[in-house]
Amino acid sequence: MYALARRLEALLFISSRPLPPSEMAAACGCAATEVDEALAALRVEYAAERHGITLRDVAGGITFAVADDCAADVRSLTGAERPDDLTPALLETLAVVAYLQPVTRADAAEVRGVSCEWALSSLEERGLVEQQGRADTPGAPILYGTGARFLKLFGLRSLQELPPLEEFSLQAAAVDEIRARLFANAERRRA
Amino acid sequence: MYALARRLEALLFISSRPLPPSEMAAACGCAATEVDEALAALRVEYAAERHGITLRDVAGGITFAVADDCAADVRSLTGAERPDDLTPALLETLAVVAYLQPVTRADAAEVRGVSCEWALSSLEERGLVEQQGRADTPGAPILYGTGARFLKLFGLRSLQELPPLEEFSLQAAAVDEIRARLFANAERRRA
Amino acid sequence: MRAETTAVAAPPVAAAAGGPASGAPPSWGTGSDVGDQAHRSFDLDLDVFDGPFDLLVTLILKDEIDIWEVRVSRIIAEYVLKLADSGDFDLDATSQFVVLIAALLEMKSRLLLEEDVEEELEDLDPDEAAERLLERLVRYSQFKNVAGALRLRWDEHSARLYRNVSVPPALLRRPAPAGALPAAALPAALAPLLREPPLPDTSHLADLAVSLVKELRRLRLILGDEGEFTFADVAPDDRLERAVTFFALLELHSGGEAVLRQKRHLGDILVTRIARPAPVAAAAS
Repeated sequence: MYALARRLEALLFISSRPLPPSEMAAACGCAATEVDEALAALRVEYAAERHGITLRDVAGGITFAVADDCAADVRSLTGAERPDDLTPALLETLAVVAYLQPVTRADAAEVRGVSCEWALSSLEERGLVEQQGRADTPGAPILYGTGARFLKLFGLRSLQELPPLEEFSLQAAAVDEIRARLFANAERRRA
Repeated sequence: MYALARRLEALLFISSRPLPPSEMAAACGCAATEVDEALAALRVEYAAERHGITLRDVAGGITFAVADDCAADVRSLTGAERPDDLTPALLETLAVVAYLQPVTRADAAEVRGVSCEWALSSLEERGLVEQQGRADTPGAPILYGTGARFLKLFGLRSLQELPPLEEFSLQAAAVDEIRARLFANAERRRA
Repeated sequence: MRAETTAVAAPPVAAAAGGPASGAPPSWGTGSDVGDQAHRSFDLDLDVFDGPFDLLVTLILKDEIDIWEVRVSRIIAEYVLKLADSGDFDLDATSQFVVLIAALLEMKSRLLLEEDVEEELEDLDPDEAAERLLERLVRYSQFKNVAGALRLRWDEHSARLYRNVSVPPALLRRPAPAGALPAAALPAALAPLLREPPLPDTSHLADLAVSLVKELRRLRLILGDEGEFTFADVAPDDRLERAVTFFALLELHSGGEAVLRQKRHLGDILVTRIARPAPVAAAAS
């Protein structure tokens, strides 16, 4: 590539935010038209599938981003925890959220009898639990539920496919009954 | 570029530290030899002056860096300053730590003939020297060594890349001259 | 020592000695680059040396100096004379001179061989002292030369720009392997919470076979018959019942019916009846 294109490439590489062409022109001390030309050359170089990174136009400027088909590798490099590596405490919390959703942190803690703060944030980090708005109760606590990633991990097409709690002859749909049962038991354990 | 080279390119782009090839192989789920081949292709692509960024082997891995002739533009964009210069006293102390590590403050002082307290704490502040535990000797003095930042700032792949200390010995003629003068003085004192 | 010795410009070891041996890789350059400092009297750039060995090597290579015979007072006198002659007071140069003198004094006071601080220099064989000093200077010079080589690398590499941008959150999550976990694991995890907790076990509360009143009655009978007994004699096997027995003993003690004695810590307790004065006698007195 020619000199100015290389210089812009360096700017885009190092910048932590999208760069407007005007800023690049200022940094390189050249005219806007020259920057536009050099950017065109860069776009040719980084056209789809030529590199592992691509140029993206986002609000406010241009930025390098990981090519979509390389994202999975990056995730397995940077991802801290495997989503399918769940401790019993995490699985229990996930089950509570899955069957009772939407559920507040306090609900989960009450049902399990222990604080669920760490478990919920860990599940959220793994993308298995998501914030789904706030409850219409005092303090407006955050409501948690499961999303698409949860369904994929457990091989479910929808929440309707959650296995029934057979042992208790409860259908997944009978959320209210499960909820009532869980809270009654929690009450009794506390007594 | 072919698929694996593109995937490694994405990994190298996203990582904030030099990546050892073994980590890249693990992230991509492929063999070390495949990674080596793909890296060779990447090195051809990013050979000098082809791009605004180049591949560098530092601190135990591979990483992208801005090409030297594009650094000025980047600095004018980001306002990043060059690191403060190192005085001879700091360089000398750093040389002692780099070669003799792990080394105590007293060890360094013995080699240089002056207290190294200030120099060591200044090097530590700059991240060039790190505390690496304590010596198993009376008083349990702190042991100092160099870390990844030292390698990165001096462009070294590893400590093994430091040339043998012997290569820096005074030439025989100089040693002879010093010896002759010292002994002449000794002679005079005896007289 | 000659007066000129004070005119130290501190040429670096590498420059004075011809740099490191020619075996070093080219990228490592040739030692210190500070040798080009002009040799000007008292114009001492303190950045180029930082201590006795540095200074010493410089002095030795530059002049015939005998550190043991340096008369610091004379150097100072020379300097003051020079200052008076020039009629120009340079604060920087003077403060550097003071530091230089301090380094010289430190050098002398340490006798250059700090492992033998106790040993008076006069007691040391001059040849031996010279040999040991030589060893240390040679060793020091290696690191001085390394510092010069590091300087070249620093100039080349330290300013290099690496990317340091945090990873977008979307790229922080590992891919979720489809169907990696069985859905049945979910109800299994929830089941323990859905089971009714068992009623609390209160059976231990009904185990008490003895009452304090009954035990007191039993002990009073024994006390009346025997006049004296030990705790071991009367105590039942059951832990709880033994506690009741012990409590009854305390009751006897506090009621003035018996005296409890224990000869040693954790030893057996001897219980002795107190002869109760007849109520009639008490009334008569």
